[in-house]
Amino acid sequence: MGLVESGKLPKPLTQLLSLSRKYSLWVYQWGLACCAIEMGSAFASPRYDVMRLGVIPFPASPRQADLVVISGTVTDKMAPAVKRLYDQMPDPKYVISMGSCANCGGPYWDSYSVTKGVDQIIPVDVYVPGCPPRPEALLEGIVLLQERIGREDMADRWKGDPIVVG
Amino acid sequence: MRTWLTAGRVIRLSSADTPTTESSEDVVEAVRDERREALAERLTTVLGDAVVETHIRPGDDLWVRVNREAWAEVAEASRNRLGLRFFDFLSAIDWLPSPFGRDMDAQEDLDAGASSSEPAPIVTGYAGGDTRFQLLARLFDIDEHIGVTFKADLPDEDLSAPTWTGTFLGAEWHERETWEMFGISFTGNRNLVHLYLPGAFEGNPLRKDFPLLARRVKPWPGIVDVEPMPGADEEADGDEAGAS
Amino acid sequence: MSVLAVTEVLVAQNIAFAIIALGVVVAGVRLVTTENVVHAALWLVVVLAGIAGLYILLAAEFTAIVQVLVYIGAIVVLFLFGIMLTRARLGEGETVNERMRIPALVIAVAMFGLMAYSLWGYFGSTELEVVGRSTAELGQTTAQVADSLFLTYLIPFEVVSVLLLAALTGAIVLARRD
Amino acid sequence: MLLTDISPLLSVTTAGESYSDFVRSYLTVAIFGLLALGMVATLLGVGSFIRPNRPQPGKYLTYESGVDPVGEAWPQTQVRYYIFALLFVIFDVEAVFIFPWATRLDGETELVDSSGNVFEVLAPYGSYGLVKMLLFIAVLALGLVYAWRKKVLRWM
Amino acid sequence: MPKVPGMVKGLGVTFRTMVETLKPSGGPATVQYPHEKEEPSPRARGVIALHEENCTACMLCSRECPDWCIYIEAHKTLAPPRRAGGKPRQVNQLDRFAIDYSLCMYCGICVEVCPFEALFWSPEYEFSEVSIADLLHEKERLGEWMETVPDFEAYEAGSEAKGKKVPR
Amino acid sequence: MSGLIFAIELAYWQQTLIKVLVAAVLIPTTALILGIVFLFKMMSWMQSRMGPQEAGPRGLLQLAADGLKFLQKEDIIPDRADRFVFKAAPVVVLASTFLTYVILPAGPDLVIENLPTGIFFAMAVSSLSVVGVLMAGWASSNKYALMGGLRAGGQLIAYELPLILAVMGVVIQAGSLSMQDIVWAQADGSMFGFGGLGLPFVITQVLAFFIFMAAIQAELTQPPFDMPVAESEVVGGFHVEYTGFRFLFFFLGEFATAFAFAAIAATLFLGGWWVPGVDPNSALANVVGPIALFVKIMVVAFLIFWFRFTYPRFREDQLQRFAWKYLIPLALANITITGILVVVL
Amino acid sequence: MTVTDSQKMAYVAAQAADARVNLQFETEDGMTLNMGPQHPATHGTLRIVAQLDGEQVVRCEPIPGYMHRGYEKLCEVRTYPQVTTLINRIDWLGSFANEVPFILAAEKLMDVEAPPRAQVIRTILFELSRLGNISLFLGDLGIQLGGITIGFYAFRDREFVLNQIEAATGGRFHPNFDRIGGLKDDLPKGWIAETHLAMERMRRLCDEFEELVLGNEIFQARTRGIGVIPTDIATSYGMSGANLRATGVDWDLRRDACPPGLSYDLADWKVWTHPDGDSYARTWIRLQEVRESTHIVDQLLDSIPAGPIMAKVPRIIKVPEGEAWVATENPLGEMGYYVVSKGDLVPFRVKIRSASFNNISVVPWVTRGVFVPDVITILASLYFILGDIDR
Amino acid sequence: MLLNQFLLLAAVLFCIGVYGVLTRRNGVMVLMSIELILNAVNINLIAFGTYLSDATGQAFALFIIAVAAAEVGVGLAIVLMLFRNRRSIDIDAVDQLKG
Ligand code: SF4
Ligand code: SF4
Ligand code: SF4
Repeated sequence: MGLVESGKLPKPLTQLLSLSRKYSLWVYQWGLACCAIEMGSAFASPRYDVMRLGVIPFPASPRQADLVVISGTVTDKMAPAVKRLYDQMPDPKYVISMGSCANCGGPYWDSYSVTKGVDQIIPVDVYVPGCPPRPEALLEGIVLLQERIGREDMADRWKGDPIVVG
Repeated sequence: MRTWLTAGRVIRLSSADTPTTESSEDVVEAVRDERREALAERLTTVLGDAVVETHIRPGDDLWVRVNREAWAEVAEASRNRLGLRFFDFLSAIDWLPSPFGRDMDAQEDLDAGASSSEPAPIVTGYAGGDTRFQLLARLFDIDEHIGVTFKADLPDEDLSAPTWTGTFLGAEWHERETWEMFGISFTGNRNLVHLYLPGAFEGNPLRKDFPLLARRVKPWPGIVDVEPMPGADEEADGDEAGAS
Repeated sequence: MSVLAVTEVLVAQNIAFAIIALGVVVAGVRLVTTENVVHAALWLVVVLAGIAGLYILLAAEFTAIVQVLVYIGAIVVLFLFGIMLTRARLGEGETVNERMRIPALVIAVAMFGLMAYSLWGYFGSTELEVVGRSTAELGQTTAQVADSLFLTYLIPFEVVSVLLLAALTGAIVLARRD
Repeated sequence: MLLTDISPLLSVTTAGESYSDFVRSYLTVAIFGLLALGMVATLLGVGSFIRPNRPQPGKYLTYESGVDPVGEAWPQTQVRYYIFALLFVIFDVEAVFIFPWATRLDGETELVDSSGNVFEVLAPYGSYGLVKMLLFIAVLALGLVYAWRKKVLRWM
Repeated sequence: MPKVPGMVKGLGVTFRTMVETLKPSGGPATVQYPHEKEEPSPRARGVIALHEENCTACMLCSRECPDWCIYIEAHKTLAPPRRAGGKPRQVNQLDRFAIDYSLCMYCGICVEVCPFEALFWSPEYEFSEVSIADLLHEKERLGEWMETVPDFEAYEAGSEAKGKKVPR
Repeated sequence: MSGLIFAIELAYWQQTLIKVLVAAVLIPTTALILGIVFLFKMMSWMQSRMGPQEAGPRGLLQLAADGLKFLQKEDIIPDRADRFVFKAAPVVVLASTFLTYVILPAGPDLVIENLPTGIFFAMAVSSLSVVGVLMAGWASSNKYALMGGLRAGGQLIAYELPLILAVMGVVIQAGSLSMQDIVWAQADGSMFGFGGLGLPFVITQVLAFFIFMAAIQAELTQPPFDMPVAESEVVGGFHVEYTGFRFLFFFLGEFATAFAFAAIAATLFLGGWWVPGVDPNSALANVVGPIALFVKIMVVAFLIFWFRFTYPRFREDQLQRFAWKYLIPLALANITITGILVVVL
Repeated sequence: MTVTDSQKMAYVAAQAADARVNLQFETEDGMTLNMGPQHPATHGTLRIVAQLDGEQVVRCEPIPGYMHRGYEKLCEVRTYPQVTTLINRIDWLGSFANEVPFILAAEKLMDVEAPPRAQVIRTILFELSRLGNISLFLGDLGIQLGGITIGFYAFRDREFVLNQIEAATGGRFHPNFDRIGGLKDDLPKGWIAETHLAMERMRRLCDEFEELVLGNEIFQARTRGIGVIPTDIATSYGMSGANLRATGVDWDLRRDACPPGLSYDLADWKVWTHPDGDSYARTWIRLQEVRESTHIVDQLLDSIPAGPIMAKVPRIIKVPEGEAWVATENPLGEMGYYVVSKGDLVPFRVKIRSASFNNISVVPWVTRGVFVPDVITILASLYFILGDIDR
Repeated sequence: MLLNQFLLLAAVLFCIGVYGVLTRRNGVMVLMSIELILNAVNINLIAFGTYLSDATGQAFALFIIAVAAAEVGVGLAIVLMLFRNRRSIDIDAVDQLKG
């Protein structure tokens, strides 16, 4: 049983731990649609250079990731994979929903094959609006997430109810 | 100024000799389109009875409606004997007028919905047609820069056609797509499985009678929220009337 | 050299030996009994590393490192490749020949008894005089090994090259897919 | 470790050290091997106090790009790795034989006893040793050429 | 296999870039986002601002929006006459005007179709939210965006398009 | 002397304790340094950006944050994995790295253990990592991991040979396997009769240096030899299933190994801790030595990472061919030539 | 967080579908390698299932559909202006280029033509979107092959092109700028000069790509002779664009069958072909295409005529009855719309012929017997955009 | 240390190896057991070498390692060939082939 879960860790230590989580968000390279390219710009374009913020886009496998940016349209066919990959990430994990499609279906709100928002299958921490959001908008979302991590209650995050599908 | 390497064949400059063969812009005025007429002629001679009807929009395109039974031979002959070697696409059209209109909750669409109780007459496009479903395919001749759009009627009770995969390898995916979207099967294509949709998806989305549920469920924000008031509305109404 | 120091070295040696010997024997037994072939190969690694440790205790530095380099770094890898090529399944239970188990055990124990008896008889408590001598005096330095190889046993050495060549060609012929 | 004890300038290599020193230095090696284990254990142990543990269905499934894992856990691979491994083993053995030779090709080696006195000086091999080793290498190079000619150096 | 030139040239490119990045005159291509912000171009479609006074609740934007994400509620009232002495006009009084930015596809159709110049694009992009409900901007919030709407820029030479003015 | 045995015995444990503590701090630090300087900073510069900025001053604490973060990550062992082997694999890889550090000399007296078979020992323990990698790949029971592990295994052994054979030229010249002796041999050497600069073996062993660099690049599975861990194919290869700190062991182990290999290269070919002008017998050498060595290591590491960020990767069979058809014959030729020259001259 | 029933059903259904594919591929020996739907090599959401013998591919099947968004159906319920804004999300990298053929088809049916100024600007934007698209290809190819640095360069310089697109249209990605009968707006001041500069940057990127990747011997070893597609196979699969030109076919819709409404004839440029048909050829062609594009843009920028940008079209667009097919040379290849109109506000049927769909259907053919790493190079060099496959 | 310590340990390993050779049906396992036996022999060689202060022990141990390498190489190749042809590495199956 983790000490953190019981909430017994002294304050400065939890702050330090939060700080490290805040500045080390390994983000999972996974794009779904057009937004993925803007996410790619944020990750790989020297103009935005997300690495500055401590968001490291190294992992290609969910096992080493802390953050996943759901960037783009989640289709009904894709949804199980999204869920599966989210499951496979180790806790604590964070999700940014990027773009209208991921937020709630966006331009395909009336399509027969598109899931209306990724928050129907996985919990989302930050919603970034746009279609596609500018890379800076994603950066803003990340900064917002970092602020959130900075003051989050670790015990709660650790204990959070697991989401079960099917 | 080109300092980089050239590789491959030396290629003509486009502006130097823009091919005279393609003359779409020049013949806009012309009522007749000799090249397409000649092609239509050749098609008719090669395919014989299989050609049901042809339609030419001068300077634009050639439509040929063929027999469903001859569908495979059409491809074979076009590719091997007529030089139409480039496979553009293969799909289908459902000519049934949509029973749901634009599927908007708007007043005008509700009217369209109302009229759908008695099926509207089916009106087909160029080169005619007798049935609700029509196959649609397009081939192209890269050397002559001329293309043909083929159509074939499919009777409602037997939505199937011979496959093109024997002639055009790329037709496999297109046929799968058509099968998935319209429920048209292709004899000879053994790989008719879902291409786009999850395996258990039911229905054929591109059929006109496939409803888009979200559009029917969600209240249309503009209409619902305004309480219509008696009395005339000036400028806005005029626009709306036009917009419908 | 003071008595105290000699004893201390001896004690340390014997402790080391005991640990290594225990490890080697346990790993060896697991090696021949485990169901999982990959595990067996990994137990083999433990055995080989332990034996390398024994070589160190015997001052045979060069061979110890060769043991690591060739046995663990190469032969075990070869084994692992071989296993992965033959799709070793987990827990199939088919890897042990049940019929042979008891007879084999009897044979092994009998052999050990025989050997132990004769070894004890011949060597009794012969001491290995190592403490207080240099590795050169023990004749185990790399240079001395080199001399032994290249001066004394030159012909076997050259024969080894031919042997390796033969093994190489033979294995290639066998493993090649035609 | 200390700054005072300066090794004498070496003109020829010496061989041998006291057995106790020798075993002791390898004890350090063993300790370093254990250090790796110790570090892993400590860090994971510390981590276990602060990391969450939230078993969820799906979390322990094998990762396979987001779909259900296909087929067996340990599928079979192919022969070509085997041949490379085999080649490696053979040449590794060869390299092992070259090492002692390389130290002795040029320059004398002094053998010292436990109190640091030279009791024997080994002469270098010189050209005689060179020829022998070249023969050895040549024979094995033959093997490489054979493998090359048999085209096992490319993927089959 | 490796001939030297191609591989060495590649090394040169990366090295050059590194030197350039480290040179004070060159510097990285990076904009240090949270500390400094790059100005998006004035036409950028970031967020839609509403100039409420101009809106007549004509519903055109809502109707033409492909995503149905503009929520308008209005009622009819009488407004003072335009010219002195005229009779009072019947106008739509806007009760609610909301755009759901989680659904909006930022196509700009609403801005384009609005016949009364009530909607404007602002290049602002920083409005991420932790809760999706907050992405539904009501008319107050939409009105606040008005401040960030840039003036229309001049056109390139040879243009016949007429510049417009942003109501402030 | 004999009377001192007991004292030395005590001193041994004290010394060892110090050594272990130093190593326990030093090895992760070297990995962090390489990670920050090259992976984050240099890579970013080469890509015309800045790299981490927010974590710590100029982002220098990025990896520290990463480490602390990974400590908080859940530890997942997949159901299908072979638990024991899965857990043991990082230890093996890490042990291989740690053992390499044992023989690295940083000054005339600054060495953990100056084994008489130094370089040979280093080669042997570095080959241990093959076993660890194969274990990791196999135990994950994941296809990418298995493919990556096998590729890595095949590659590591293929390049182990050029590595060993390239060293051979240096050994012939130095006449010893001990790392210290090799440094001394370079310090004592002379170029065309001019001894002031010594004789860094990179001058006589250019070919070997080239082969060695190529081989360590491959041993580190870095581009252009990173097919085993290629993200676009096997999604990271053998460590695809590892989470949290277990992954970090691989990740940092890679950099620690890079540091160790760079140190070996610096020692073998660039004269190690020896600096021209500093009397290697003086105590000063023990102070200047580590600095000199560090600088040389950074130079070699720069080369390693420069290649890494510039080249695309070889295909698996191409890199095997490259090893067997080019590097190994070249290395054999190098041994022959060196042998002949040494004997004849 | 709860999950709706429909979600659950979809989840189960999708799992079943995946399992079926797996079953199909599971055989006695060999192993089945699954790449995707999440896999770095598949640009997101393509799924490649390969049956392997060792590292050799016995059978390889791409499974699309993870990005299927139902454009053709959605087009039937959207008005023409709404369709324009929807379809630029098909090939999301060359968005503007997606709008053009549809607009041209509608113009053809309505029998209107955009004024010359609009045509030239349209062509410029078309080429800019090509630059934005293919420059990413150059970077992505490097990343797929392990040379990540070029990816960063590509993203860096691509920004300049995107800036220009945004400055003119307001959208970095989805401009929604093309209108039936012209363009939405005119160019802002100073745009032309800046675009010239951006073109310089692109040319520099090309040089860097050439030095860093194309000229690299490793890259050549990885791509030369890999994934050779002969001409007749290419045409029979309907491959188009650079992939077709790399097989030696001298065919470019911009030059050979440019539909009215684009003004490529104002520029002097060259269509490159390469006889080899392998991955290298495809890369090489695209690199040359980028260079040609920059030249086209440069020339067109200097020859923008003065005048209006919008022809006379009714405010409410109703397209007369008829059928029209218009195809243009999009960054990914031939993209065409077959528009059937019934004289309504909405199109009756829109068949979207997207280039990647045909281009990628060749994968099972071309990957037979290659090695796994080659699958990556072949996929990368064929260059596809998921939205363009799945639509 | 006693010489016998090493010799007895070698004997134990030898017997374990023999047991393995006799009981295992998997060809690879048999080869591994043989490695145990060879290693037992090597321990003896080295122990005697040290006992006699002679490098010959090591030299012969090296030769044996070389032989072991060759043996494993060819042995595994045979097992592989068997596996390819018969889809099994059960060496008893080979006996059946004979009988
Ligand atoms: S939100 Fe817009 S840009 Fe993003 S994926 Fe959806 S359609 Fe594409
Ligand atoms: S921008 Fe488009 S989607 Fe958004 S509110 Fe306006 S019309 Fe609707
Ligand atoms: S179109 Fe303009 S005036 Fe009409 S409701 Fe929308 S914002 Fe108001």
